[in-house]
Amino acid sequence: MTEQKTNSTKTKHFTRRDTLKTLGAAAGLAAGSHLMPLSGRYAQAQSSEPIRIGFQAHRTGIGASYGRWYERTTMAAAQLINDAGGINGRPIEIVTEDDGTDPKRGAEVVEKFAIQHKTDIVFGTLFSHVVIGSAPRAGELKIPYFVVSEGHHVASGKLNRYVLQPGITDVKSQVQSMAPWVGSNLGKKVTMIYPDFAFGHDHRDYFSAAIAAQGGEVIEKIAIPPTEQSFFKYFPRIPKETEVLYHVMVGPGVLTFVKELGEFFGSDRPQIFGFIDSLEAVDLANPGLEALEGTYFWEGFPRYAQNDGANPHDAFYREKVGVDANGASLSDPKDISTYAHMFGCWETLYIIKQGMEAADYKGPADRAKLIEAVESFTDFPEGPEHPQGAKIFNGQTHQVFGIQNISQVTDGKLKVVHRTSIEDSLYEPEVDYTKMAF
Amino acid sequence: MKLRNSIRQGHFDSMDFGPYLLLATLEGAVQAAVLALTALGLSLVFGVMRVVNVAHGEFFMLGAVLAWWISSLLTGTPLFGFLAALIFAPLIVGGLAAVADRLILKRLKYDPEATIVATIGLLYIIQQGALTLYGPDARPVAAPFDFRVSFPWFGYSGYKISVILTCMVMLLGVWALLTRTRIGLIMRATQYDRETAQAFGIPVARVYTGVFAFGAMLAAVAAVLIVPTQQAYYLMGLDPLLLSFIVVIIGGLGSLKGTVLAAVVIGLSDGIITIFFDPTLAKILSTILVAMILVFRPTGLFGTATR
Amino acid sequence: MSGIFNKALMVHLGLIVVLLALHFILPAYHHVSLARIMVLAVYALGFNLLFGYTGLLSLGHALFFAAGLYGAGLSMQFFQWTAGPGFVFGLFCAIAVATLIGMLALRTVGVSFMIVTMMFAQVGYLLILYYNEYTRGDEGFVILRELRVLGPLDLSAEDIRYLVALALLAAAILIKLALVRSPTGRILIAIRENEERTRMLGYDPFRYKLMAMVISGAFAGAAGAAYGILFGYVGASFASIQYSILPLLYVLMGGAGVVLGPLLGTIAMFYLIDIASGMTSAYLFFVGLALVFLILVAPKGLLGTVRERWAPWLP
Amino acid sequence: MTTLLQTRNLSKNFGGLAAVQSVDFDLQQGEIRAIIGPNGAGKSTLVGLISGRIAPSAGTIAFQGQSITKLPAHARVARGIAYTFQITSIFANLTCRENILLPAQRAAVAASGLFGRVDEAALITRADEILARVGLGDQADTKAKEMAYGHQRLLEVGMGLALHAKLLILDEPTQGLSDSEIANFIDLIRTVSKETTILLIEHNMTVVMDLAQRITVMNFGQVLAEGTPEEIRANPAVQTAYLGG
Repeated sequence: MTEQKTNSTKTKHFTRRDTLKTLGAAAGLAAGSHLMPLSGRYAQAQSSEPIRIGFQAHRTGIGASYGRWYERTTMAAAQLINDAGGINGRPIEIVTEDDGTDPKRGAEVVEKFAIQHKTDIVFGTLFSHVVIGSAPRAGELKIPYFVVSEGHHVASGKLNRYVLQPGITDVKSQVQSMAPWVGSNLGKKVTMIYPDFAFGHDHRDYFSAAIAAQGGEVIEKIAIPPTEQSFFKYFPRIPKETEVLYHVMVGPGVLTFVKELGEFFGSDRPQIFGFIDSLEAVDLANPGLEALEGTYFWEGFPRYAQNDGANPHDAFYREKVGVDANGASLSDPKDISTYAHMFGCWETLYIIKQGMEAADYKGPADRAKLIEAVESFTDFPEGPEHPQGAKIFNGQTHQVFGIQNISQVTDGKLKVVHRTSIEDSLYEPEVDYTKMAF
Repeated sequence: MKLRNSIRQGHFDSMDFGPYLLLATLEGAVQAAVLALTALGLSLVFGVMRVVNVAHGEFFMLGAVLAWWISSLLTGTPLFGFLAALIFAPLIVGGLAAVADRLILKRLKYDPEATIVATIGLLYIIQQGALTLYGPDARPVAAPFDFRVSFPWFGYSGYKISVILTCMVMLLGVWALLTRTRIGLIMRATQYDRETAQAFGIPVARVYTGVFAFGAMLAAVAAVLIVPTQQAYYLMGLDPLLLSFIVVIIGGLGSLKGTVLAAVVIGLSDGIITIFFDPTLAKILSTILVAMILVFRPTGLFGTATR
Repeated sequence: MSGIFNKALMVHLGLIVVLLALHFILPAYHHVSLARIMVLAVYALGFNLLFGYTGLLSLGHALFFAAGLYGAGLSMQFFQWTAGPGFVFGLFCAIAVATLIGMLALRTVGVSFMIVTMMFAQVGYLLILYYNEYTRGDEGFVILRELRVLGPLDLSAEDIRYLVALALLAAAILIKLALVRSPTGRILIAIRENEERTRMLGYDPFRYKLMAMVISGAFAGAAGAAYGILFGYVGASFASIQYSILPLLYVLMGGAGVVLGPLLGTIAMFYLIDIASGMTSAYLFFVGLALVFLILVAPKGLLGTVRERWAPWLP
Repeated sequence: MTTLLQTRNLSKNFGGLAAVQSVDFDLQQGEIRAIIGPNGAGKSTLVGLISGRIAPSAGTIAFQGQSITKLPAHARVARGIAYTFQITSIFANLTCRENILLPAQRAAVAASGLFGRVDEAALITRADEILARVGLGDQADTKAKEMAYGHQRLLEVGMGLALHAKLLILDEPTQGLSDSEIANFIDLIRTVSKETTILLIEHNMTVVMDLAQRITVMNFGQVLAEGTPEEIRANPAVQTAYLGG
């Protein structure tokens, strides 16, 4: 404290050289030893209050239509957890902050959670650039960061030990697991249309490799600039010999995209296979989407209740989140959920619970123990906690793997025609986070 | 390297050059038509009031969102809902713009810099309003009619072709309004010299409010026309704003003919360059092309100085 | 040097000392936030030099920020450089890009200049996406933590980060203060006020505008490089149009043509968003309302109004 | 006497209109020259061509024996041609002193480069001297826009003086000045002319006849006559142009 006082009384007769000296001294001081008051300020007190979970939500920006449903799913799961007695006897509290679907704000929000809200962990991010922008801060502030992003960033080894994705399969395995079925049922000559985003490039690279392994070939790759509003002019690039058109779009242009696709081909079209990302939060009954009848989609979790007995926990999950059998909000049938992805929030929250219980989590001091506990998990059985299905977790890569669905548009609804096995989606680990220091 | 690979002669095997050009031209024409109408609104506001209206794209967005709202309120045929939207959405948007003019711009005495800030503020307010009241989802509006025009090589939306024609009629209408009527004369007089116009008894304040509302209405009309082929979305205003700015500058300030021509140039070049290059590279090249036109013809292709 | 000049110098030096003192007393959250604010303020300070002093409104400054960000990030990633060389290379990239864009864009004036700079920035943004295999496009990449060191200093530590950000900001403030109070700064202001008259006083406006553009771009690039190095992330969203508008908002809020205006504006904007978003999800509404209100009540920005009413000596 | 400025066949067309036609104009070092002529005679266009504000359609301009035809305006100022605007063109938001400092620092800035050091104190002293000389010594810290119109005209002249030019072009300097201010102005120009050649466009004949050593008369873009005040007064063509035109 004396240090500060000298500084402020000096102000009046300060020269430039003095400033530089002080700056230098301060820098040296800071470098040499950890400043006592500072490290004190960044530490956190333990508490017997609720376990606080920072929810990094896309309330505004391009992720907002996903963010809304991520929030609803999270709140539903949190409610259930609390109704069942919370975690380690403590209730959980979801603290939500909007990240604007922006990586800069995302990093700021992580700081806010860690320091101001003093949450125990951060959770719930979807968009990859927000995850990657926030991850370094989570690592530096040593706060566990559970993402629900389906990006390959976690398993690629680019992030750090504090980042985990235990609730949703990553894009690499999703894409890989589609190739065998696509190759043997739809065709071998594939044209891909994807956004010129890293996410689109992942689809391009992983699918190209996977379909080649099936004896197929990607004959044309059409990367659409993300600023595009209209897609029609790109369709002539689709080669005539195309047997399968593989599309994955994201963002608000998706509706235009699929409408124009239908317009372009009419009835004489190749097989069309897409990722439901192209239609998340979009009503299949929308005018112009009739042309999708008979086409196929990947779905993480089938939007329409299948009633085929394959998934006994879907109905329970649906009811708790407030979604009807068509994947729409119970209160507004035109409000379509992001059903294929949002289950990840639910399942992640339960894994956090499981991890905290295994680690006997008491407070921020046990954060490393929590991560180690989650890393030690190997599989999650299907159940109310994991309604989408059973999963295998790889503690080294911090990534989970689950079954995937292929659905066909039949009478304006998505009907599952194939379920992959978990084994279809596994690949060689690219990283071992457990060897990194905390 | 990547650049060379992407100059593609190879893929005309997918569609012959002729039909591809036809398709690119049609797409370019739709974009040009809607852009011309939107940009004209910006150009009028810019020309008469010297206001750079950064919220112009939000008026476009509001037009689209209101079109969804109005047509979803009305049951009956899509045609009925659409016509109602075509009438009422622009009126509501125009009304809002008039209020914004009276409450904000007028008090700023139309100072060019201050109005930029104020319209950025307006942009946020409108955008947030749409997000809160309308939601983050993209929503469709049914086309009033639709049929697929089957060319031998590909199918095309009949509605899109009608959009081109409708925009042309609208543009002619605005041209007649500006050159053949007393309203147009008053606007031009105000544009030419505000003080003199005032001295001649022209109610300049009311003209400004009217022009600002009219400019916003043009954007809203354009949005209502195009929204059945796209979707209404709360962040959709940015692109039309940027493109309109480019069109207005390239076309030359206050030149109706220039604005339309520039919209055609930009719409078509955007469509046609995509035949030859990777899509993103095509966007890069067309953007550089237009920027270079501005750099070496700073006053625009067809107009006089734009300060 | 007259007394007035010394008074101005004292205010700026005093502010830097206050920021240093805050390092020891600020609560942690504000400490960590202020570190980021200071980096972004350097960006805004550079923008102000071009906009507030020279009268040129660029809507493409994100390009220069991104040039610094990517120059530093990519060189560190591919050559395993540490922060020092990475920063210098980022700064060099920004200066090179600003010089090139300046030579082209300064052929235009007024709204054309706005649009041309915006379009060049759009080209930069698309190039980042196009060369995805190196940049990972929109998703961006993380700069390895072990490379984020400057000699013995670990730049990912909260205390070092703050002090490094402060050192950068202090350098930016002092350079800018020296520049705007120099005869050259007087010429920049003259160009803003009346370009034709300035030319007829024997100054080549193009040369001075280009200089302002390059220095402004260098500030933006330094901020970009520092942002990547201090916060560990490089991504395309920093090259998007929103990040070109951001420094304009900071400057307008704090006061255009006042050296410290951008810093105050950056602080005000950060806390406006931070506090408003804590209270409502409709926080953009309040940002918009604040802008409209500000321009109606204090059109010269916070410090611009202070200067007008109480402190005409403020540079 | 040496020739300071020389134009040959200097012409400027605006669209179809020939504002200046084939003007051969010589200016001797040290003289006070006035250009007169009816409105639209091309006087302002001619000095615009000389100062470089307007690019010629044809012809050449030489200053101190070197061609400056292709030089941009700011480079001509650097050579020593100063121009004061007909329509007051001062930096309205800057103080009087700053308005003078800008031209006063030109030579020093040119010598020291973009980031060189300049003796600010000496510059301020000089600026205040010039302000005193044009009679604005007590208004150094006043913002230019807050001054009376006549004082703004004087400031404009002061800016020309501060450039320390070899040739000072004054475009209607006395417009809007009161009689007493005009008298002061005439005295000022007389003293200045000891160091500088003066080229004056002026409507006020009293000023012209009082100050000018030679007068050039323009009409329809051409030089109609040139001579001493007495010769011009007696010239029948000039009388026709003024009275009959």
